[in-house]
Amino acid sequence: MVSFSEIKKGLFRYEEAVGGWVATIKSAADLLKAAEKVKEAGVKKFDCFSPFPIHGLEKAMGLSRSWVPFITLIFGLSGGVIGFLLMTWIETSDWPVLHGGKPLWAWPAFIPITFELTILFGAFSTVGVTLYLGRLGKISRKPVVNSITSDGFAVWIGDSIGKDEIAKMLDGLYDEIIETPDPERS
Amino acid sequence: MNANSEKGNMWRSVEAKERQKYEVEKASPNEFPAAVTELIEKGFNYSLDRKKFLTIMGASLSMAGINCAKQPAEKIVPYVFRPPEAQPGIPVHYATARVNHQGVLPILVKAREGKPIKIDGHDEHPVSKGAMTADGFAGIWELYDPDRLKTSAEKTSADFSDIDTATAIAKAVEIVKGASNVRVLSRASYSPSEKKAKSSFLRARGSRTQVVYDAGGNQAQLFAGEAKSYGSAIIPQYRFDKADLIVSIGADFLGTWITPEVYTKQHSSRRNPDKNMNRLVVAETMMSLTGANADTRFPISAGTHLVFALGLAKQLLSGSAYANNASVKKAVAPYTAEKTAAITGVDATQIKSIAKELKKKKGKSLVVAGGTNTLDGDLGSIQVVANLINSILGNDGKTIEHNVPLLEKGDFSSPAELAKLIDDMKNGNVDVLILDRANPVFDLPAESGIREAIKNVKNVIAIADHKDESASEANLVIAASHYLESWNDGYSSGVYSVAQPVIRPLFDTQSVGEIWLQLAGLDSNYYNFIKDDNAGSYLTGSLNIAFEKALSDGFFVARRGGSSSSRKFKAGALSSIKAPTEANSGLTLTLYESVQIGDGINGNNSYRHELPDPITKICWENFVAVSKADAQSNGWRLGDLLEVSREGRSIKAPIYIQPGLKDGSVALAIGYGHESIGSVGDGVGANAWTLAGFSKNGSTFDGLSVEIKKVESGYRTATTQRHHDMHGRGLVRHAPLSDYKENPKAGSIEHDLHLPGRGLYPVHDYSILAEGKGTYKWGMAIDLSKCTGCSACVISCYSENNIPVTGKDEVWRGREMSWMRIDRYFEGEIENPTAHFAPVMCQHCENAPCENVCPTNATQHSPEGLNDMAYNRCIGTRYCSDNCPFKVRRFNWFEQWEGKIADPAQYALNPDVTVRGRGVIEKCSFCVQRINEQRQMAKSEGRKIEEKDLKTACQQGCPADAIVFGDIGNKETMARAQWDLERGYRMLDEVNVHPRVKYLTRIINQG
Amino acid sequence: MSTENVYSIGKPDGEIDNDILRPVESFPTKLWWIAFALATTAMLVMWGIIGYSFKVGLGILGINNPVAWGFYIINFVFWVGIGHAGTLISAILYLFRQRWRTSINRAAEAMTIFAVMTAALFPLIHLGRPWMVFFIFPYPNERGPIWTNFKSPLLWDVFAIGTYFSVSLVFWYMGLVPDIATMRDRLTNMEPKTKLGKFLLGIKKITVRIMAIGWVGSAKTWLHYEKMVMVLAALSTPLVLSVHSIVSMDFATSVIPGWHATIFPPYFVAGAIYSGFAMVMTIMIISREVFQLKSYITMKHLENMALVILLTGMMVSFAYTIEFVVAAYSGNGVEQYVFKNRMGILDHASPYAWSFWIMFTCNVVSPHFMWFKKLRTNITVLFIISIVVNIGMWFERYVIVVTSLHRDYLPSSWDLYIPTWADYGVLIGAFGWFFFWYLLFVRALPSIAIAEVKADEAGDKLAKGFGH
Amino acid sequence: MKGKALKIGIPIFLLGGLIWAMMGNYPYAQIGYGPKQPVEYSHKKHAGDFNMDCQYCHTGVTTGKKAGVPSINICMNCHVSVGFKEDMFTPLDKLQPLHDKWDAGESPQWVRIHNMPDHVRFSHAPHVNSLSKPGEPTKEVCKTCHGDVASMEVVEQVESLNMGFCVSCHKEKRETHDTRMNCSTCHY
Repeated sequence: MVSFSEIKKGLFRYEEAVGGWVATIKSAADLLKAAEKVKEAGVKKFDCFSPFPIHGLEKAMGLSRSWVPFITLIFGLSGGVIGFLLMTWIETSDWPVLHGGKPLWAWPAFIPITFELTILFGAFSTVGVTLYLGRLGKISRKPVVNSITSDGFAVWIGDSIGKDEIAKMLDGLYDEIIETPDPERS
Repeated sequence: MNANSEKGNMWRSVEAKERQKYEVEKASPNEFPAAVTELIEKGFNYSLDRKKFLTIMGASLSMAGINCAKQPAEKIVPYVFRPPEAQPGIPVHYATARVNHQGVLPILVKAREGKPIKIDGHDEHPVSKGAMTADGFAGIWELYDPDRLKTSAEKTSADFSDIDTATAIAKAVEIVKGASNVRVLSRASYSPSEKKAKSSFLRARGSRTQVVYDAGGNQAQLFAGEAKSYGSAIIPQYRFDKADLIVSIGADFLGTWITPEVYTKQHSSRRNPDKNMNRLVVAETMMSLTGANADTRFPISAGTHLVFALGLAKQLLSGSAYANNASVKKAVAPYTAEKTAAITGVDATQIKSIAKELKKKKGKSLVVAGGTNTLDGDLGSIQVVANLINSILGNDGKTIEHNVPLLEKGDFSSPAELAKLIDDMKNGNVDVLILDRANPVFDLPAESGIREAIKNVKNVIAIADHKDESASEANLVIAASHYLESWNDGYSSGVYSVAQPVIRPLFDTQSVGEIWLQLAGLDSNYYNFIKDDNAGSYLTGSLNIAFEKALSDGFFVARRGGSSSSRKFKAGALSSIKAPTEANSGLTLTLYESVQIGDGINGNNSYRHELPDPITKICWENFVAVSKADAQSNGWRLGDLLEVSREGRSIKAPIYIQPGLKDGSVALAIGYGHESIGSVGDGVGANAWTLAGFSKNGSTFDGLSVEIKKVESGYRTATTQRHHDMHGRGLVRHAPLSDYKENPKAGSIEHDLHLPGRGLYPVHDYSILAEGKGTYKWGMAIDLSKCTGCSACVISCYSENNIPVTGKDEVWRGREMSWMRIDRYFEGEIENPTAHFAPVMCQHCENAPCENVCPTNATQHSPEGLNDMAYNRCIGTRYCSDNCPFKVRRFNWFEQWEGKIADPAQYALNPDVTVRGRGVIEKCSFCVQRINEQRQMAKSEGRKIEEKDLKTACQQGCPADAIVFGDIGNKETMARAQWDLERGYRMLDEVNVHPRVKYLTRIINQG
Repeated sequence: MSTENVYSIGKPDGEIDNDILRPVESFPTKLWWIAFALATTAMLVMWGIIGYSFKVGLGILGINNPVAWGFYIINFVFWVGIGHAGTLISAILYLFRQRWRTSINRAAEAMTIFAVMTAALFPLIHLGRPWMVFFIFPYPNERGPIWTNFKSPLLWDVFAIGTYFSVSLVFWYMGLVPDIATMRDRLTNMEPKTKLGKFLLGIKKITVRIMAIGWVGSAKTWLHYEKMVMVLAALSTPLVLSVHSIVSMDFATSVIPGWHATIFPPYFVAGAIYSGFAMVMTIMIISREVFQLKSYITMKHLENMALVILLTGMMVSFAYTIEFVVAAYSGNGVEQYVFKNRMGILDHASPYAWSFWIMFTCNVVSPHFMWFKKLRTNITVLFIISIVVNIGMWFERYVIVVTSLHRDYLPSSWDLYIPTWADYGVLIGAFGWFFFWYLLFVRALPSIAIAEVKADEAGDKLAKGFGH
Repeated sequence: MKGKALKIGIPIFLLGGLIWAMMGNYPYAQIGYGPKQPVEYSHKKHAGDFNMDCQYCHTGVTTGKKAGVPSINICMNCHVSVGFKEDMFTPLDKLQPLHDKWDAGESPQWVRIHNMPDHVRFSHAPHVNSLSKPGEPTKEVCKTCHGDVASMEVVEQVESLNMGFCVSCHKEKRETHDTRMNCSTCHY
């Protein structure tokens, strides 16, 4: 049995990579190592960027598992229940109608629609919550490095620590460290 | 100008007995007094109203979803004086009669807002007892036929120009005055007044002026035969209800012969297996309705009806009063059982056995013969033989009542006179020829040469309702009214009927009576003429009161018939008879009358054409019926178009392979093939009179030897039923009487023994869920022993429920709209099969498959067990129709009404039934409009519906009383009684749909 | 670890982008234009016919009283079937960690979307009063309110198809987002020569930017995203099975012999996958030839699909057999008659036996060629069979709908079904409509899931990397 | 800030509008439709001030489907003697058109106000009879659908008279008045 705090922790949000430094990395393997290092260095605000999901990265970054499926479960079930109750109410009390000698509450006939509604609600809630947690929809957002969506990898460090400290931290893993413009400050 | 108007106050309904005064003239300057109430403004001009109504209908149908969207502002035009019984929305019934060349048909006309919308049988009539045929019901559309003459016409130079009828008549009078040699060619008339009016015209011009002919020949043949054999030209009353054994030789008395509706009622009254059931034996060539209903049927070769009769007579002769009569002996001598068998193709032993049966039933049997299909060129010969047989059996006076005949004073002229007239016309000896509702060019055998002859007549005056083949040859066409528009009277089987107009003439027409009065130079008030000069000789008591009564009742019984002494048979009549002495070789044709078209005088009625032929289920066509063997030997297949030719004349018609037709025999229906009768009838089928023979002894319709060749294949014949085999599914169940006597459930088949039990759901109990107290449980029982398949119910349903006609192509596609159809199946070997009929309409299944699958709730079940159909909720998925095991649901593939019906056809629509638009499903509703009307009345009077008040259209239409509808939840009702009979079964009960229609197994009396 | 290497492409990520995005970023070829023109014409013809039938009524079709459902419903079932492979590949194969799916799932999903779009067209246009279609949605209205009949399989269809379409659409789009982001960032360093080019590029840039909904490949987003894909896959799997089961219930819950069969749901699902995979194969074979994607869609992919076709083909054949066995065993004369009538083994003519035998040869016989490696690795053979199978599957629906309806319980109501020009027009037009969208898709969006391919590639490298 | 307002406001507005429309509040619902009639007949005067019973003119209301618009002779029962100017000969201007029609032997063409779609069947008799209580004037029953006509100078439609209107009443009176809820009650 999982505690709600855990679930809450599993619903962490994306934070904008503004301010601080971005270190570009050569390969996925390096990125894993880099993430490890940054985590060990105890950096609070940091994030990794890659063109594709990398297995083990969340462990390396020390992120807790995503609890999106929990939302799916809740909405899915409620969708099914709402649908079934609605049909029951309509067919039995609001306007009872005789169909081919079937009882008014012909529950087996309600099952397909109940099922479909479960799926519908589940799926849309899942997508919705993902968009929300991933803060997707902010189309003005730019990638930290342009090549990220093609073949580049990068680590963003938001904490206020010096460039060379970062260089030390990621010794040999990065090829350059760029300062990211912070709209607030500039 | 028109008698009806002043005499409007005479109109009566059987319901409203007390007398009220119409102020028709005051009501409005318009033609339709009652029509104006509560009708949209456009209605004021009759040429628009209902059509506009339909436009709005169409609109609102398509706007049903957004229910009351803005509708065009409608106007309400009330009466100036409202006659108390004319309450808007409440129908008025008028008792009247259809008097025409076929005889007198007592009818009850239902009128709404002054417009007749339905014709029904007159239940109170002593003879007809409310019996009707499809032919009778179809009359309503003839009244509203858009192609009817709207006014008279005169031929100036080449083509016609319209003139109003009054002038036309005046002109006619002028023409006749001047002319020396005036002749009248007309169809029979059974209206005393009409005859009298006419005779006062003829008197001045000698007896031979008028020639009356019979296109179909049924009646002329009977009159002639009776005259020869008993001396008086009458048509006796055949009492099929009194006979235990009926032998019919070619006479289709259940379908087309003389008065089929009456005969059907009488016959069916004896088809109850629980009470001394009668037995019907039929010998005929083409399978007729009667033959299809026979307990035993003998297919005989074309042209041998007379031989069969003689053969039968010979068998019966020994030991009878006529045994030693020389001329009788001489006549029947050649026709030994073997000889007869050789010629007719019937088994000799069968002839003997029938004779034996007849001998057992002396005085309790009835032998009828005749009909178009037996006319062999010697008018009445077969009747003479039939009469001989009846006299031998002593049926005359018992099962044949002659003291009060069905029709008397048959005014038919002899074939010789007709031939003479045609000669005179050819030689130009006729100055003026008046055609009284006669269409000789169409319905006289082409051999008579009438087509050429009529061209040599200087002046042809046609009294007609259509510009038909003959009328278009005329110089002057006088437009005659429909029988629902005109006063008339009729006399048949001792009953005097007064026919009252139910609506003023839609067009500038006059009733035939008026026209003749004027031609005779008398006062044109036909109403007075009927009342003062004629009624008196039939009515008893004070004329005024008696006439009033006759008017409100629709009839007055002048003389009562009954059994009487038998007449003396004149054996001399037999001397002239010549019958074939050996079997005919090659293909031999017999022409017959079809149930739906008859002699074709109403050939412009689309509903008649849409009604499938009861036997072959083919519509919009007549066809060449051939036997399977002939088809195979000649390499003909279904879908071929054949050319039938005789003596240089030929017609083309599609093939139909008719089971139960003797090899070498070919059959073809008359009445089709109009060239100019109207937009509907023109070019439908082929005119079979082209092939008929004509001589001064009478026309030949039977035993014509013909050549047939195939001219085209892949011809599309419209039919409503393509399969004739029941595949042993026990749909129409039947059992011999003997079996039934032992086991009342005889005929039921094994699979009802293991009916499925409950399915996923518990069985629904309607008696419990029925809302409220004043509830009913509607159900129907159909007795297949009584049902003859005559299709009267189908037409009645068409008329009641605004069912559209779709036309040949759509029927061919399988898109006919009929809410109820008559399934016809053949069983047994193809040479002589048994035919079975079953009327199938929506079965209102308690577990209706259609309801479960409709996504929009357009069809659902009423607590009373009706399968409701809400057209305006239907979106047309057609899933219900797919899932209907009976396939009784019809889909509107195209718009059937809006812009499709020509004025004034829209008046025939029943305002109580929604006119369906395009794209919705429709089906039988058990006439829910009638149920609701009764329910509303009952409710407002705080009582329950009484069974006598409520009849479905089909029940009302059934002359055989085979259909019973009612509250099967109530132990007292007739419906319940029938429903509970052990004979009953539900069609496709194994599908577990629990229909609310029960069929009673057909019991066949195999003697 | 050899299984992984079979599919590994062994190109740097940049290369992969270039290969896959080539059709999207280059100007359409003549071949494409011809195909597109054909598709569009067919589509327009279809819309013309549909418009006409809206105007005058469904009478222009061949359907009649016993056979009230014809080509329209046949096409509907056919296209829904086609629409099953996509979701199956992207969902079920995903859950089974079938790596070979990555190169084909994007195209397959797209195919699903368009197939369902095509299918969804037919229930609408086959209505007698399509303008009243809103009657089938249960919403509070001023008519009582009168609701819909929740017991009707047609209503189940509405929900099933609706859910299926929307879920697959979302699933597909979410899958596209990272790749669209790739497109977005590639466009930034693209320089148009002409003024028009500049304008068009501007538009393209904006649309792509919007569609990419600000994706920047953050690990945090990836984490949720991965979960979402997994959940959607898990939801789509039962969904895809339910959809065709429910479609089959349109027939299975009826009382008509030949429809009234409990085996229909699994039978239809198998058939759907069967036809779906055949369609995917047809399209894949074409596109790998046309867009030089041979290194991504390898022989191995096609071979796997061929095996799936063989398997499902045998399942379908089994279902056919069962149907006949049940009919024979049922002791129900009507049922038995219908199946005899299908095969044409009656004492009298059965006008639609030919359709059954076409179906039989195409669906039961043809897949068995796949047993032979020689044949199932031969492009031509695969291409022909994949098309033959779809012909067969179309006729399967023809057999079910037409032969069952045209002779049911009462011989009196038996009749023929003769399609008209309108039926054929719409049949062809439907393909036009489908390919119209598919052709647009291959020009506008990456037809292979770039990110997933990269991920798999990286997976190989990492595996090696951790080796030492 | 403004962006947010739009983001939330627009969908809410659209959704609200949709529901509002669904509940049958169409801008074109017939409520309030009261056209000008050929004769300025005042129900207020007759039914209200003179307190005549509805059935004096609408005779069919308890016996038939249609309540019936009175035939002109019913008007004339009184108006041969009342409604004239001082000179006792010339009718009041309002009544002039009535007299003209009467003399011409025609009927005025009234404009229909309460109008059902053609696929709906409504019969007055059962409704009026089952709703009217003994000793109570008919108008009490008529009010249910036609509103208080007795107080209207020009009659206008007060109820939507759409299916919902009928059904709601049939629903609540299911027990008391044995009303029926299936299609064929009104549609056939």
